Amino acid sequence: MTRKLSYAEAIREATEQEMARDPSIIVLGMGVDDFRGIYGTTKGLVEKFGSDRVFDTPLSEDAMTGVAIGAALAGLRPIHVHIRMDFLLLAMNQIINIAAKARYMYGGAVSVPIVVRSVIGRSWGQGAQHSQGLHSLFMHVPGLRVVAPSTPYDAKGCMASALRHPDPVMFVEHRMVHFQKGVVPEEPFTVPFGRARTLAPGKDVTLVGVSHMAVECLRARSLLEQAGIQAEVIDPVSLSPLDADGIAASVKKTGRLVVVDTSWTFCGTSAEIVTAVLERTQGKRDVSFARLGYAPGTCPTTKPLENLYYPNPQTIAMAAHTLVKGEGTRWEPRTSEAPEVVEFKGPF
Amino acid sequence: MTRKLSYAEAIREATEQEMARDPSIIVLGMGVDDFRGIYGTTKGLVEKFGSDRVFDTPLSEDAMTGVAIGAALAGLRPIHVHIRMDFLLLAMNQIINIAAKARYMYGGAVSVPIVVRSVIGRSWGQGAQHSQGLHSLFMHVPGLRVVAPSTPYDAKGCMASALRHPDPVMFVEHRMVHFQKGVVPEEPFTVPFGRARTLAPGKDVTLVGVSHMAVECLRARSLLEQAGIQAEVIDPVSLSPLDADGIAASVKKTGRLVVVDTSWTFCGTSAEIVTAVLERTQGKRDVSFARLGYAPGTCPTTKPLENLYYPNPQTIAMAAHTLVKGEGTRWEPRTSEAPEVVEFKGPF
Amino acid sequence: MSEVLFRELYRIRHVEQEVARVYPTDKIKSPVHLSIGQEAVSVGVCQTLRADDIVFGTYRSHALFLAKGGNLRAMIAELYGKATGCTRGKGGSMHLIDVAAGVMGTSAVVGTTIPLAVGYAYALKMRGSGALVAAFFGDGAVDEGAFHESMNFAALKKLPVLFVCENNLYAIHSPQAARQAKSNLCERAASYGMHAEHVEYGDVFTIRDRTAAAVSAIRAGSGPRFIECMTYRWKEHVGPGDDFAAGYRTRAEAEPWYARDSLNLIGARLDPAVRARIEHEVQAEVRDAFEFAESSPFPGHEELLTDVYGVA
Amino acid sequence: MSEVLFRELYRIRHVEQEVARVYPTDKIKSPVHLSIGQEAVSVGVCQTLRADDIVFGTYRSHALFLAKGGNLRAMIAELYGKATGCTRGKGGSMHLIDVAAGVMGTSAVVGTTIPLAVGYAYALKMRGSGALVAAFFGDGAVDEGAFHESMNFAALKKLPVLFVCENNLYAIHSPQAARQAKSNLCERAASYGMHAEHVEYGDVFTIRDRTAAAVSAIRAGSGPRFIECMTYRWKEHVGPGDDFAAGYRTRAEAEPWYARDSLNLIGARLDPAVRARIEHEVQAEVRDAFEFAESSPFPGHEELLTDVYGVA
Ligand SMILES: Cc1ncc(C[n+]2csc(CCOP(=O)(O)OP(=O)(O)O)c2C)c(N)n1
Ligand SMILES: Cc1ncc(C[n+]2csc(CCOP(=O)(O)OP(=O)(O)O)c2C)c(N)n1
Ligand SMILES: [Mg+2]
Ligand SMILES: [Mg+2]
Repeated sequence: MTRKLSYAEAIREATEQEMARDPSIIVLGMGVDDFRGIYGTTKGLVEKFGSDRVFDTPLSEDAMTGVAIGAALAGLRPIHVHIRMDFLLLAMNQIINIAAKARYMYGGAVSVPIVVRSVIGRSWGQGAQHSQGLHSLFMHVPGLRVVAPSTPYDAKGCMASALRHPDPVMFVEHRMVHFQKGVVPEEPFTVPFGRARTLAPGKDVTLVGVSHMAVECLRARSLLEQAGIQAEVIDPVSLSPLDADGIAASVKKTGRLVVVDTSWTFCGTSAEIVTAVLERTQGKRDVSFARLGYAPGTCPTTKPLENLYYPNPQTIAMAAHTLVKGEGTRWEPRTSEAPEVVEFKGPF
Repeated sequence: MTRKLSYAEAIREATEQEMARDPSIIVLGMGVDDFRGIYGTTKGLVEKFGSDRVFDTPLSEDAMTGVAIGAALAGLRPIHVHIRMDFLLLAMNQIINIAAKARYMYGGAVSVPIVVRSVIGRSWGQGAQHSQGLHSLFMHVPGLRVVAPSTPYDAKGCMASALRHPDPVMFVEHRMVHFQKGVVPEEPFTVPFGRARTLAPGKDVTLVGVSHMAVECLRARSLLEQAGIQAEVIDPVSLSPLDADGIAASVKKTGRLVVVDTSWTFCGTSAEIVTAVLERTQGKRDVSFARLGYAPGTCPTTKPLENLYYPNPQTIAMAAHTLVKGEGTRWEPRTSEAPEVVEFKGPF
Repeated sequence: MSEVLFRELYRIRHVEQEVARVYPTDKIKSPVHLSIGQEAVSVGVCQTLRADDIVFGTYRSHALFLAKGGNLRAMIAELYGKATGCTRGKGGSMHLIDVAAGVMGTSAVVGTTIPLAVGYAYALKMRGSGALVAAFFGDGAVDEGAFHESMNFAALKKLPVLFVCENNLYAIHSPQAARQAKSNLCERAASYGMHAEHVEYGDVFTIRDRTAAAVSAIRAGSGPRFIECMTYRWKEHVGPGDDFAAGYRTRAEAEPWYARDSLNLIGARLDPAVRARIEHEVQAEVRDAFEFAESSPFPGHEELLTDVYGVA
Repeated sequence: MSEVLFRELYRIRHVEQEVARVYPTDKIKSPVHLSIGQEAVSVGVCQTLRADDIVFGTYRSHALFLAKGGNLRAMIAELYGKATGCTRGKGGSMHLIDVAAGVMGTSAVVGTTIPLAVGYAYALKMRGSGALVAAFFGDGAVDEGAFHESMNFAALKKLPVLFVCENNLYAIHSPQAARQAKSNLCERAASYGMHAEHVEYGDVFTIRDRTAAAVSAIRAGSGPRFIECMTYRWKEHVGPGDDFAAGYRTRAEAEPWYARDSLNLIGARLDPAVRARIEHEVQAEVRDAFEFAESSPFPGHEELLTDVYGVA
């Protein structure tokens, strides 16, 4: 059980194993069958399963989402892949008006078991329209499931779960976690939705990091150790359903919460996590909290501004430090840029 | 200064006055020039300003949003009207990827002063796809302004502000507030964005109601009076920018907050308002809070379930009562359904 | 054969007239978009379909639902918001479905079911099923990008889809010319490499026969086909009334359509006794459906959040 | 005239070759989509445009930006992420703009600028300006619903728009035939009632002359027109390298395009002295632009959140 895979390989493996198990699974999306294979995540699938089950599509996000839903109504299990989450903005009508609602508005007569994969871009000048984390938009809408695992293990297990799930699943991948490596069992397994994962234990403050920010929170935790602070790092893994009870249990222990999202904070995932935790702690435990995310603006391409745009281990650690030690204390840990961000050169 | 207008009339008047003032304002959207005139809000405009400035469009929400943006880049000020907010799901790409970002991603070289009007449906079996309040989705994205006034006065003033504003403004109207009547000055005036309005004073609990829920909060306030509870009712009016300081000032006084949204609570406006308030009160004032909104599911058409789907004066008052009197206390005020909901028979 | 068509047409007409009659009582608390005047399209097309063929429609799908064999009682109960409705009272008139009859969904958002139909057809083709999918939509839906994207993909993959455009000249109150540069929808369809048919006068026999030819071709593997059926909506866009007073159209425009109404034309040619018998039978069936709806229970409060999610 | 065209073509080619040369240094930290091989389309079209005409483009718009008169220094500085860039370093290669030159925007999301162009044209027409808008997009953008909706509305309102499809046969690695039922884009355009032209071999003179005719017609009030220019991308979809090894296309496919490259053909016909002078001048200008970019400052930290909102 020490075999290591990258996150991208883990997704590929889960997809391949599930497709072998279940002939109703199909994969569609621009470029899923080309030589790049969506950063390797779909590589080899067309050779193995044929072009009926793995196919390229026109640049038609709206209709192709509808096509995936229609195929699901007919009993298939489509995985629809988007190399940038930003392009989902063309597919909102089908996802929200149809996929999310079909089961209910048709009185339980149908299921729409589609998996919509999309990749959040970052680094190397992705800019305004190639860097958005839009998971909050989907979390808001009942009928959808939203998962955003950060480890190769959870990537594989969540993909398997998604491909056995009765509801539409928004599967959110961050381009910078594709490169993460970790132990992944070879045999198929599932990771249940709605359970947060404690990535590292601690007693002084709870750091909740979404997707790539879970990786950055782990780095922040190391920095905080230098200041004698023990941070518990939690990856929600699944955003809807959200394991608010699990996160709140940690916060009841630490009394402090920092939520770090790979998106904007305003009216987003971090607001939900804060609120959901405080709903469970109010009247029981005093909690101080902070939320971090993209700077409240559009994403710049130039490196110096891009560096400021994202939370990083330093800013995360400083926010946690302030909660633990109080407003007055100044502390600025040394840190270096995340290797996956430094090394990334595309292809976009 | 006692002239009364309905909310729909107030919007029409503001539009007409601003169009007379500024020849760059145009109005487009399906049905803006027909005999119904979008519930009366655009009635008479085509006769007065001509069909170049007021025109019907194809059923092409995506491209027509782009057309509005393109016209704005050329110096016009389009008002793009949608009779249901649900249809904006077809326009997300242009609104979020272009309108929200153009100024920044073009380094300040351009402005996109469009006003996107949309109506939230309710009652009379609007159902899954004609009842969504999707303002939270737009609040999440920097570069957009989102307003959702609840009174005729604010409707007129916000529309005038929107039509003088340099940024894209999402103007959210609830079909059930179109019927509200109130005093509205005849001469043009503006209501600044980013300032919440206290609709009624109180000291025991702060009720924040979004759009139609502000009306319902006022009714809840009357019920609470029967229990000797004085509720302060706040209408945020503008959701982005949000007057978090103003709302927090009330909560610092009352120590209790109930946020009621005309949408889902999960990852939505109510989570943001709670978080923004608690960010300002933490460490200063103990606050207990609750949030209410649509039931966490898809909207049903049948009346008995639709009645359960929405917060109402009774459920709002009960939530506030629990905050004030504690968990153990049972209190169930009598209330009747909102007249605007009972009377509504369409046209949808 | 005329008897069958008459029965089908009359049944739909009568159901909708009953809906219109009941409507002012407010027992049907939901927008209804009546097909009165347009029945021949659904009936003509569905006559040529097999039981295992699939249809998708719009919010204006009472006619389609019934023509494809959807359960009448479940439909009326649905309009009444009852638990016995085809969506358990949760969807209403705009979201009719009957999986057993192959009515796989209707939607209140214009154009959204077109790609669903195409995706369903993809699955059918992949499975080698001989069935096909008919996608019904209005002239307004053609304005939407989803129409273009769906036509392209269906043609690209040679999918077994029949695109049925019910062109009633208006989208709500907007005439086609206020929305489309040209009214040449068949030419548009042909530009995707798709065989396209135009049926001018909404005659049920013509629609049936042209569809039959298209359906044979599709089953033989021709790929998708397009049929545009001109028709006319007699009632207001939504609701049970007339709307000639509104000014966006004239009664004079409607009159030729009344004159060429397939139901009346066929009815006039039928043996009066046969006609009376059919009408009588249909009326009894419809009366039963309304009584069923009236007497059915509303869904219980515990149903508010059932079927939002499936059981994982 | 050949001299002008040569200079334009060479200038763009040389700029992009310099971008490719610098790229491995990682000074340009941003995706770049090179137009090398496709310059003739932008140059041919823009030769016929007035200074007050407007263009909209895609993420692959270096050529268009320069052909329409965009500021070269500001463009290179933008690729370098500098404060002197045309978007102050905030947009990069995919979001070039030059309001003074009428380059009103480019976008990383395929198809999104087509409706912007149409809306801009609406404003121009409403104002009675004699100017027009040219909307540039690739063969991939035609797949999008926005294309259809935009064509329809432009034709409906007879707007002064020239739709320019740069058909380079691929969208990333997908050939047109993997995405479109038919390659008859002109027929598609014509179905909206729009005059449509197909230019087979990417020759700059042909493109210029056909565009000139289209532009005159549009100015005379013909409404929108469509021109499809066949062309070929020499480099990989994004980035500075070749990609024939990837297997999705062959060098043999590219070779005829190398042979018919307008830049080479015109260059070969020019007086060598003239040619050398032009090349020399352009090289100096380009060198200056890169030096300008290199020596310009990055935007300061205080710029992170400027221009998210305007001043109300
Ligand atoms: C995407 C979308 N835009 C707008 C509407 C509002 N709307 C409802 S019906 C309709 C007209 C549709 O016309 P058509 O497709 O011709 O169908 P018909 O009603 O004539 O049967 C419109 C615009 C909608 N429901 N969905
Ligand atoms: C809406 C959208 N979908 C997908 C992509 C990913 N993508 C980037 S470029 C491209 C191909 C576009 O092809 P084409 O329009 O022919 O332009 P070309 O690159 O050939 O110049 C795709 C699919 C995108 N940027 N936007
Ligand atoms: Mg119609
Ligand atoms: Mg191309």
